[in-house]
This record gives sequence, structure tokens and C-alpha cells, in this order.
Amino acid sequence: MYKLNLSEINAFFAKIAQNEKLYIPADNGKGGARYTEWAEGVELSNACNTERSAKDFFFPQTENLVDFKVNGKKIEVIDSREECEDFVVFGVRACDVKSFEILDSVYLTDPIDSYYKNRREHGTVISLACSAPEETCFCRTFGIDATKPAGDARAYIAGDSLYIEALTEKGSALLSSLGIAETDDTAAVYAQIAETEKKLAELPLAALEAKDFTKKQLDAFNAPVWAGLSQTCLGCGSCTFVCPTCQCYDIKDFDTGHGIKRFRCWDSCMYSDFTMMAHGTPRNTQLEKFRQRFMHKLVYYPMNNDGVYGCVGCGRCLKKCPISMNIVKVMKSLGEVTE
Amino acid sequence: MQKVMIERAAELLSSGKVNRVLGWRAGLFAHDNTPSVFTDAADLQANFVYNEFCGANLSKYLVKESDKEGTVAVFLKPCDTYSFNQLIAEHKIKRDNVYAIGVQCNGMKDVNDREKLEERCASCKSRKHVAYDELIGESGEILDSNRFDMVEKLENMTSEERFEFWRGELSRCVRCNACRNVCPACTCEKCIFDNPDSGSANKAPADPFEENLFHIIRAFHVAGRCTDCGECSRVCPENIPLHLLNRKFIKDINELYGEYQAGETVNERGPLVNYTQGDAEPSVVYERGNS
Amino acid sequence: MQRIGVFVCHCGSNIAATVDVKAVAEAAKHESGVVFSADYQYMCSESGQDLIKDMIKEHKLTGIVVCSCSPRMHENTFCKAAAAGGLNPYMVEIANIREQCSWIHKDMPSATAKAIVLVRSAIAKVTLNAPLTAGTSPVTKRALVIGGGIAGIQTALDIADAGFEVDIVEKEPTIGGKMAQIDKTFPTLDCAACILTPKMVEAAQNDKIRIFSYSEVSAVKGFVGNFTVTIKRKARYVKEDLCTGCGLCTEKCPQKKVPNEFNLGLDNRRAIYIPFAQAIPKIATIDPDYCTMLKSGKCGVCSKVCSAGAIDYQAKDEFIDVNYGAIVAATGFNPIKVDKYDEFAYAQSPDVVTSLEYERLMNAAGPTGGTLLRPSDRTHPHTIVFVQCVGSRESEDSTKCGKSYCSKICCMYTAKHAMLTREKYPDTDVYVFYIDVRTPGKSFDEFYRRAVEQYGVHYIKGMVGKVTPEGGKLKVQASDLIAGKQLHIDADMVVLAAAIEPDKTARPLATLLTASMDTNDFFTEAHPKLRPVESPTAGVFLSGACQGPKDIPETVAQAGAAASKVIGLLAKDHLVCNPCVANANEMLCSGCSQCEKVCPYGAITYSYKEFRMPDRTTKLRLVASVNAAVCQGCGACTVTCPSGAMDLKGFSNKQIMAEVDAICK
Amino acid sequence: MQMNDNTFRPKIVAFCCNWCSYAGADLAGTNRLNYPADVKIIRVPCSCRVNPTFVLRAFGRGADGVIICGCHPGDCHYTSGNYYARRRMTLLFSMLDYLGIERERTRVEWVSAAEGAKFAQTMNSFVETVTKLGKNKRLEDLRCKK
Amino acid sequence: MSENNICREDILRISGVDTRKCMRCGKCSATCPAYDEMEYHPHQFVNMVENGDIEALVESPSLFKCLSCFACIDRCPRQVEPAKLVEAVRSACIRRQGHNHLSADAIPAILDPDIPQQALVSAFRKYSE
Repeated sequence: MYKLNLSEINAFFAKIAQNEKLYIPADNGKGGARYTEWAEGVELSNACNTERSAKDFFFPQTENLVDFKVNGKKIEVIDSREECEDFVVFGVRACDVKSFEILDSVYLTDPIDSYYKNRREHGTVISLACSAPEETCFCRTFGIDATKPAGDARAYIAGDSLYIEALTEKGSALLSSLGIAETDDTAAVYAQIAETEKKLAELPLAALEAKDFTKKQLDAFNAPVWAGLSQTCLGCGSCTFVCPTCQCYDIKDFDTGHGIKRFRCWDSCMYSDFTMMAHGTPRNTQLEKFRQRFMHKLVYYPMNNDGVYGCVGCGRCLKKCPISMNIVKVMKSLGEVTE
Repeated sequence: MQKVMIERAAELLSSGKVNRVLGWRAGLFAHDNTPSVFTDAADLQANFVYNEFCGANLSKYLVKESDKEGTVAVFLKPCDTYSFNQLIAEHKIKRDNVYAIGVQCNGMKDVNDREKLEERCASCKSRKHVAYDELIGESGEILDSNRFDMVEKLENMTSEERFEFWRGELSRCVRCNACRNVCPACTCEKCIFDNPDSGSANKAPADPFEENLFHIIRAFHVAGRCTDCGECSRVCPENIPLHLLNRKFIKDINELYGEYQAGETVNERGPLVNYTQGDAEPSVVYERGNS
Repeated sequence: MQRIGVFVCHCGSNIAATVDVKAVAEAAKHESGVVFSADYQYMCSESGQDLIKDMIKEHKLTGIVVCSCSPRMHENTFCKAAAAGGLNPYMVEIANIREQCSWIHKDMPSATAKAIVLVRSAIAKVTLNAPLTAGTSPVTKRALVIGGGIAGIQTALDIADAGFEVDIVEKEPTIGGKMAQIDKTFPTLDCAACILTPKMVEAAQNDKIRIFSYSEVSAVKGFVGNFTVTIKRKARYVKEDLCTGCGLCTEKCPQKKVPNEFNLGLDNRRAIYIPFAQAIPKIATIDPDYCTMLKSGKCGVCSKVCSAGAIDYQAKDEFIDVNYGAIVAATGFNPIKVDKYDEFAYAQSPDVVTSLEYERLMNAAGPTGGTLLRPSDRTHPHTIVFVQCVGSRESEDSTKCGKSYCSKICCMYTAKHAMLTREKYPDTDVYVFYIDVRTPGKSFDEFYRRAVEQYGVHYIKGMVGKVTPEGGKLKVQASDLIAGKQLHIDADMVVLAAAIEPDKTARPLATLLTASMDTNDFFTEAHPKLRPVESPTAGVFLSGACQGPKDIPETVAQAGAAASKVIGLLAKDHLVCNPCVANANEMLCSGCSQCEKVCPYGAITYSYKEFRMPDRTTKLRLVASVNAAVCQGCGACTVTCPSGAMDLKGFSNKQIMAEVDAICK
Repeated sequence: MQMNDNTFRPKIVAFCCNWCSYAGADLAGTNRLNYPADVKIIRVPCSCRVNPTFVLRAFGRGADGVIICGCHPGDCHYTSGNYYARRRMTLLFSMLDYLGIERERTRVEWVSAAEGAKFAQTMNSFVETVTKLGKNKRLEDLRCKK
Repeated sequence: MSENNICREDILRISGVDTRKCMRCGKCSATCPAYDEMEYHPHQFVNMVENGDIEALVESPSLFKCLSCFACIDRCPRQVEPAKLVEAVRSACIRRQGHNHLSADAIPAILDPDIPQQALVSAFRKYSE
């Protein structure tokens, strides 16, 4: 394990940033944190997690897929893709690291999404173990250990030091190039892990259990509770846009006046035009749209992915939903009816 | 308060005067209450809540609820009653199907900083209920609010400073549409931004222009109808102070066309569907404030 | 996909001298949708139009763009040519490359570049044009005239003359209006009654004219060609079909103390009355405010003396609905109340009268039988002071009830009064205090000069400052600005030329008609110069002083003009509507009613309609619909509509945005 | 076809009402009154037909200035259209200014059918003002750039 | 003339009167109770101020013959308010003299509360001239 004094952390960041772009969570001046490109003066945030998830790095909100040029009466297709540069993301929490696995399962299985793959290959993820989980955290529910995040490398902040260990070849290549001292004295790390585990056990949502709904799929689908749960859903996309695992997108063409730009953009299953087809949409009511979102995360996804849930318990939707409806409330209600 | 409200709601349900009650349902914590419809007394007793985290403006839900059969009782805070009136004026709420209960409000707390009042409550414009069938607690007065202070501060900046300020704010927009969907004035059958036929729809906000377009048009479409309930800013997941756009329109309207508070009464002709021959010329924009 | 043809006109050298027309035609060829593009010497010439017709057929064009002069010049020409070629005339767009390009730019490259942009913009627009068909709506061949004064009577007579049925609604028990109260008319001094009453009789006897006297308009629905008007026939308590107008009841009625409004309260009438001898219809009316039978149930004298049995104390207001194709407002004027002018002592002394009261005092059928007597002591006045401009030409922020406009008729009728007074009673001294004497009219100034030169009326430039009743006299303090003196005159009578204002019923009527009014409550004309007798609301016309102060000849002229407009309308079986009108997409409309509020024509209405929802339920929703016959296509509603449900045909959101895009490209 | 030299030429979109201002522009042409070719006119039935989205669209697509011309207040062919336009555009332009978009890029002028000279003079002064400001950078849509 | 000339603009500013609103009807003069005492009559006052003929007014005893009864203000159909002009010329005139004749002690103990303030002040100016 590498170790460095926290006072040297900016020098450590500077070293990484010499070779490739580095993104770290920094305070946004609004009481939250967001991933910011590191430059002199950008400080690592103390916040538990960023307001927006880390999925933006690999699956940005909009990306230009291709351009069409209209020349007189001819149409020319232009590959507008720019080669992705190497970059490092530091400070990703266990939940968000887990979300990359879920995104991978969608975008890196056949047919492989080359845009996503390109970004994934060029990105190095240094995770950061949690030490102060929040009341909205429930990653434990999905078997995620906030103290042992995955990634290419994993960091701990314990006492006045930053401990960091490589987990993949990519990670170790990066770390070894930085010339940081190694240490065997990891007692402080373990002490902190123990302390964090205690905190995790005391979280208000610690007892939340992820039930296996897959066996009672139809019961869950037909449960009358959906009506009440979705009743006041506004149909906005805030839950899906802050969610690290929501991976639906739409493709939109934009007429620039002298050509067409084709964009991929995030879509939300809450939107009225989600999966809009010539005949309309298969889910017309907000109840159906609402149900789809949670059935997908809690039932359909686990069914197709060996029981892995489509939720990582980051708790962002608990904070951001305008009407404070969220997956925890859904799981509780659904748990009761499928008992 | 909460206890009285539960009792009254239960009474209304059992007497058959109303079929449903629109209120707030307690959440996992004290601060995540959800707007909800109650139909039985036991549910009310167990889950109905009214505390300082009941910010959601329930009048928006009446658009749907009052269209259903039967009568719905609704609890309205003072600022919600303005939206209520405005929605009635626009034929969005069937008044006959609603039993409106005004409830006293001493300001709602900010979910992000639970010690503080929400900005909209700290600069509350009115504690007066402008519409109700009955009242629980007290109805206050129209207040002398400082709600335009920040707008004024922005007006006094230079054009460059304002541009930077708004770029900083609007660039965070994720176009989740929460501000629009929660807005009681945004009750179109289909929003132009969702309608590919309108020429303005664009789901992929790939350029800062889209952010400007969306927010200018959103604010413009509710100008003269916006009651300044502040829901847009409350729900923004990126904490963009969207109310500053709406308040700019309100401030301009007040200054140029006379004091106007949307929703104060039903049936008033809003300032954008009205005029006087002596209205200010558009050049007034160039003649005032900082450039 | 559209197949668009582009025609670039040289207009001789008007365009070709500064715009490279060949380059423009060539550039247009490369635009998407364009299948034909050419330049031509004169597109508006016969052969130019033939080129359009031929190319439409040859290239199966679905839309054409003509790059030429302003559409205000030849849009119609090219639309007709397109129609002759078998194309919908609304599939034509004009790129204005003359007035807005070749004529204002000197340098060829930039003018040509601009012309190409303008053509592109027109192509972009025409690509989105849709064929439009002008709709039609039927016309009810009956007109309504509201107001039975000289304006209303003349309008009705002229309409009836053309063979159309016309109804007059008059709120008083008789038609005749203000002119019936006037003694003589200027500048000819013929007797008003002598020229008015034959017209009243003519109206009554014309089988095309129905007169609803003692009636009011209480509701108006519909639009041009198809109005439905609810007329309230006020209870008269006398059966119109039975009353013979013998007048016995009006003599026997014991209630004698009713101020006679026809004589402006200068004498009294009975509770059952016929306003004046030549009243049309000559039917008695019971005044419910004074009739003791109606008030307390005790009396019944009139019923007893009426041999025709026409009295009906149980009568109720009746409401009838009638359909009309056109409506004429002829609600006339009234003198303003002058009580607020304390300095003129109108309220203090009965010898201070308004000009209209003076008119009655001079009239043979008036309260004094035509002998000029002071109202206070019925003696003959020897000194009479006329004050001009009382309440006219006051500043807008005046705290009194004055008007900012000139009442127009006062100068002339005061000259008339002064002249007639001097003629009948040469021993009276007559003073006229004026600010300006305004006499623009045929034989008007000559008339005024006659008053001064022939009749010796004292015209004094200056105003009366104060009138004080003192010892049976009126002490008049005034200034003579030319002599630079203050005058003190002991007068016997003071006559105030009170300003005139629109009748109080005009404002609520305008609301019913959705016709617009100015701040003084005069009806607004559709165009102050070019459409002076039409209101901006289609199918509503204006006659007489309800549009602005007018004397009798002007009123009659305008009445005839309004009638001719009505005849022109009623002569049509169908009205062709402008197809470039707003239309509401009911699927998008959310029924907020904002558009209804901005529509200047009342063309938008709301109704509940049943819609099938995507989940197969049905839902009743309030939605807007535009009456294409009434809409004039301004587009105010389209911008007011937040959801874009309201759009304007021919100038749709998409078309305008396409033009913007093409220009900014 | 851009000018050969590199001096900046602004793109100006002018919305003109059919009854007054468009006729005023025609009169400017009939009287051969010069104004820069940068001005391109879009004919609308009334100034009240101009939707704020059109104005924003023009800026997004690369316009450097937008001017709306209508009948003088009180002279509207449709009696009240320009009164509504006046309120809408005042509020819209005030909002654009508030967002830090240069206020000189927007203008409303009342030009009657008889005011050809005023039309030309208005366009000259507007083009001059916008040229001084330079390219619209704060409200352009970069996607539409060539 | 004197070194500190009073100009038309001063009078218009002090009085707040727009002399252009006058339509020369003479009702002010017709109504004036002090007409015969005055060299220049109210309507002439308005006209002279409009023409910038201020010196003649300042020199004229008319200035202090005006009773400040405000009849002209009340009756003027165009709301020109001639008495305010008179008062403005008076105060400009006093300002030019460099001292104020008014003393607070001079105010009688009992006053009709309905008398307009301006009438009082102008009366003091008038009698202390």
C-alpha cells in the first residue's frame, strides 16, 4: 500500500495531472460536491458523495454520435467522434464504482457500445473508501461494502494520511509511476474500516433488506401499491438523471441549418415520450412508467444478471426527488405486499 | 396542527362530504414527506403529516384530482392558495369538486440545511390565504417582502457579471424538467419542449443555448401567471435559483404595468393579456439599470 | 416532398441592374425541393404569368416562389396565375428583391448575396405551406340598428330601400332622438320637426322596417353575417297592438308631477304619457316609477278611460331572440351634466340653462309654447349671455366632468340661438363668449357672420369667469381679451353650450358587441381614414354621434355610408373568409383561455369536448376553437398560447422559424 | 457569399408587420433610401405574431441583432396587437438583458407605412450599434456554427 | 437688467406649470376678483411667462395685487394654474432681493385650518413686500 501525508495530496494530484486529466470531487459552492477537473487550487471535497453520479464520465448526458452534411442535394455522413484521451477519476465511492459494473453489463456486452467502451478503456478509477456515510446511504442492502470499494485503485483517508492500493494492472501502472512511498503500516486503515462499519450498521436504512422479488414477479407487477406510490409522481427525470445506474438513452437529430448533428442523450422512463414509437408508447400512464423504473431495478435486472440489483444504494434519489418518493419507499411497500 | 388536521380530514371523510383528502404522507425521515391522497381514517392517523417539511404545493395535484369523480379535500398553505386561484382562473381546477382547507404556515425548512428556512419562506410574500372553504390555524397578512433584493442585486451588476452569474447557474441544468413539472402554472396538455412538432423541442441539451432557451421560455410562458410559489427552485436537483427568473418578470411587471399578484383573485386579466395605451416603450430596457 | 419552382424577375433593370438575377436563379436550383428555377424579364407581364402556369404543369410544381417586387404589389397577380395553372393560390411565396433589396443596395455582390438569402427564406417557407381554402359562412339578410335617432332612422331607411329587412331598437318610447327636441337646424334654419317627422313616419310605414321602441339589446351572440341578438322589450303596461294613441289616458291620469324628460324637466307630464305629439309609435307608456297603480295598486284611472282596453298592469319585460347579418350602432350623444361648474351657477339658478334646454324654450311645442320666457319668473329676458365650450377642450386630468375634445356643434348652434333670439326679440341684448369660433362647413362661416353682422350679436373673445344670481339678475363676470377689460354684465339668462358625450348605454353595448371604444367612450372605427363607418369588429357598423361629435348633415351622411356598408354585406349570400386565420390544435389546447382574452374580435370560444385518452379512457376537456369567419389573422393568440396549440395558417410557427433559419444560415 | 474583406458584418433579422412597417420598408425602397444589406426582413401579419421563441431562435442560429417593427401604438391594423407585442417584447428584452445578453442587440421600433425614411434610418443606426458590439457570442448555438 | 436675471425656465421650474397647456380662453382673467387692480392680468401672466417676458412682470406692481385666491386655478379648463405662476415670480423676485421678509412670529395665533398653505405664504410675501 502506498501512503502519503494529506498535506501532500495536491502534489500527488499534480503529478497525475501532468500526464492526463484528473477529476476529483470538489465543493460546488452550493453545499454539495461535483466532479471537477483538477487544477491548482481545486481542493478535494469532504462531502460523502457528489450530487451527480460518476456515470457522466463514461456515459455523458449528451454526445455527438455522427454528423450529416447536406451539400446541395447530396448527403454526406461524417464520423464526428474524437479520440478519447486518458483520464483519471479520483474519489469514486463504492456505490458509484459498483454502478460501473452495471453500466458495463449493458454497454460492454454484445453489441458492444464503442463510444462507451472507448471512454471506459481510457479512464482509470481510483475509488475512495467511505468514512462518514449519510442517512440516505443504503449500499449495504445490495451487498456493497462502502469500506472496500472496487476500481483500478482504492484509497483511504485515515488520520492525516492518504493510503492507496492498486487493484488492477491499470491501477498499479499508474500508482507506480507516481513515485510515492510504500508502507506496510496499515493499522490506521483497518481501524478506520472498523469504525466505518460500525457507523454503517447504525444508519437509519441499515436494516433495509433487498428481497428477492424475481420469484414473485407477477405479484410485484400487479401489486395495488403502485397506484398509491406513483400517485403524485410528477414525471420529471430527476431520479433517473442523478441515478448512477440509469442507462437509458434517446437519439435526437439536430438540424444546424447546414447539416444534421445526431446526438445521444439521457432519456428517462418517467418522460411522456419514453420509448415513443409510431403507434405511441407502451406505457401511457404515470403508474406504468413509475412501475417500470422500479421493476427494472429490482426485478428485471436481477433476473437477467444473476441476482445483481440495478440499484447501488447511493441514496441520491432520496435527496433529489421533488416529492420525496424513492426506491426505499417502493422496496418497503413492495416487500410488504409480496411477503 | 397536525392532529387537528387529521381529525378534520377524518371527519370530512366519514361524513361523506369529501371522498378523498389530499395531504402529505410521512416518509422515512422527518424531512421527506410525500404529497399523497388519503381515503381512510386509519391511513390518515398512521401516515398523515404536517410539519415544516411539507413544502410541496398541493394545488398542482388538484388539476388531476378535481377532474375525478367526487369531492377532494385539500390542505393549502397561504402561498398554495394563490396557485389554487390562478388554476381556477385558467379552468384547470374544477372548483366544485374541491373542498379547500387553508392551513397556517410559519415557513418551511430547507431540506439541504434543515436549520434554515427555505429561501422562498425567508422572503415570504404573504401569509394570507386568498381562497379556502375553511381555515385551520390562522390566516396572516400580505407581507412586506424583500423577495426582489437578489433580483435588484443582479440588475445592478454589469452585463458581463450577470452573464457570468447565469452561465454559472444554468450550466448545471440537467434538463430533468422537475422545475417545469412541479410548476402549477405549467399545466399544458403537452409542453412545447416535449412536442417534436413545436420546433422548440430538443431533448439533447448539447449546447448552452438550449439551457438559455429552455429557461427563458419557461419563465416567459408563466410570466404574468406565476404566483411566485417557489416550487421550481425547491425541486431543482442542481439548486439553480430559478425563482430569480420568474421574479425578474414579476418585478418588471410590477414596475412597468402596476403591482400585480397572480392568483390574488380569480378571473383577473393577467398583465400579458392586457395593456394600456400608455404602457412603457420597450426602450425602457435600455434606459435603466446597469449595462 | 414539395416540388418548388423559382421565378426570378428582372423587372427591366429595376432588379437586374443591381442584383445578378442569373446567379440568384442558379443558387435557388441547389436548394432542396427546387425542381425548376429561371429568371425572366417581367414576371408580372402576361407572358411572365403564362410561364408560371406552364411550368406548374410541366414540372408538376407544388409550390412556387416569385422573386420580384413587394408582395404588396403583385402577390395577388401571382396567386391568380398559380391558381390558373392549377395550383392552390396559397402555395405561392414572394421574395421581395426589389423594394427591399435592389432599390436600396448599390453594390451588386452584396445585393445579390442578400437576394439569394431572401429567396432561400421564401423557399424554406413555401416548403411548409399548405394549400388553404377560403371558407364561407352564410349571411342572415336582416340588419339591426341600435338607436332610433336621426342616424338610426336614416340608416334603417337606406337599408330598407335596398330591399333588406331592418329592425330599429330604441330605448325610449318613441324614435326621433335628439333631433326631435331641436327647434331649428343650422345653417338653413328649417324646422327640425318638419324634416324629421316625415322620416319617422316613413320608417314606421316601411314594411321592411320593424321598430322595437322602449327596448334594449341585452345579449349578442354570433359573428358577422350570423348574429343572434336578444332584445329586451321593456314592460310598457300598454298593449301596443290595442292602443290607438288617442291620448285620453294621458289627460286623465291624476299623477301630474312627473318631470317631462322630453322637455328636459322644464315642465311636467303624467305617469302615463306619449312623449310628444308626433311620437312614433304613437302609443302611451306607463312610467312605473310614478304610476300609483303599479306602486300601490290604487288608481286604475287610465284603464277605466281606455276604450280600447289597452292598459295591462300585469305586463312583464319580454325577451326575444332575432337573427341578424349586420349590426349598426347609432346610440348618439347627450350633453354632459354641468352641475359641477359652480362658477356658472347652473344648480343655483333656473335661469342658467343648457343649450338643449334653451332649444326647448324656443320651441313652439316646448314648455313655453314657443315664447322665450325665463324659467324662474316666466318673464321675457332682455339680456342673454351665451357661454361656449362649457366642458369641452378641458385638459385630460381635469377634476370636473369636462372632455378633452371639441364638441364640434356648439359654435354653430349657439350662433343659431343668438340669431333666432335676435330675430324674434330684437330688443334683447345677446352676448356670446367664445374661445374660438369654429365654423368649417358648407355655409357655416357665412351663417356665423350673419349673426354678427346682420343680427348684431355681441361676440366677445374671452370666457365667463363667474355667474352670480343676485336680485333676480345674473351677474356675469367675464373677460374681453381683445379689449383687455373685465366685463360685468347683468344678464337675465345664461345659456351654457355644454359639451356632448356618448350616451351612457354605449359602453355596455360595446362590450356586448366586442366593439372597441376610445377613452371617451366613442366607438372606435376600423380605420380612422379609410374605414370610418366600420367598427374593427366585423359586421358591426357605426352611425352618427356614437363615433364622435357630429352635426345633422354629417350624421345623415355617415348613416347613409353605414347603410351602404351593411347593404354590401347583406347583398352577399355567403361571406368568403380570409383563410390565413388562427386554428387551435385541440390535442394540445389545455383550455387556459389566455388566447380568448387577447383576441380583438371575440373569435375564440371555449367548449367541452370528449377526448379519447391513450389509455382508452375518455375525458372531457375544455378546448378553444376559432371562428374562421370572425378571425382576422393577427396572431395575438398564437403567442399567448404557451403550449403552441394555437397557430396561424399561412404564418405558422414552423414557417416563420424556417425563414429565420434560412436567413441566419 | 460573404464580403471579401474580413470586416465583421452582422446578421440582422427584422420582423415587420404587414400593414405598417413592411410597407414602410417598401417605401424606403421606392425612395431609394440606403441601409445595409445585413438586414433581412421577415413579414408577419402583426407585431403581435412575433413569438419570443422566434427571437431566441434567430440568436441561436447566428443572428447578431433582432429588431421588431410594428404600427405605432394606437394605429394597429388589428387595433390592439402592437400593445400586446409591446408588453411581451419589453419583458423579453428586459429578461435577455438580465441574463447578460447585450441589450443593444434587441430593439422594437414603430414605423408607419409613411415612414420610409424612419425605416432606413432605424436600420442604419441598428446595424451600426450591432456592428460595434460585434459577433453575438452570448446567445449563439455553437452547433449551428459553420 | 440685474445681474441675476430670472429666466422663463426658472419660473416654470419653481411653479411646475406648463404654460403651453393654455388655450387662451381668458377664463382666469374673467374670474379674477383683482382684475381691475392689476396691470397684467392672469391670462397675460401666462402668456408673458410663455414668451419669457419675466422682467416686466417682476417690475410690475401686479405681482402683489394678486390675492392668491386661486379662483383662476379652480376654473382653468386646461389646468394651467396661473396663480402658481404669480407665486413663482414673487418668490423668484424675493430670492433675488436676497432676503426673506417672512418671520415666523408674524403668523397670527389663530388661523383657519382650511386656508391653503400656499395662500398663507403668498399672503405673507405680499404684505411684507
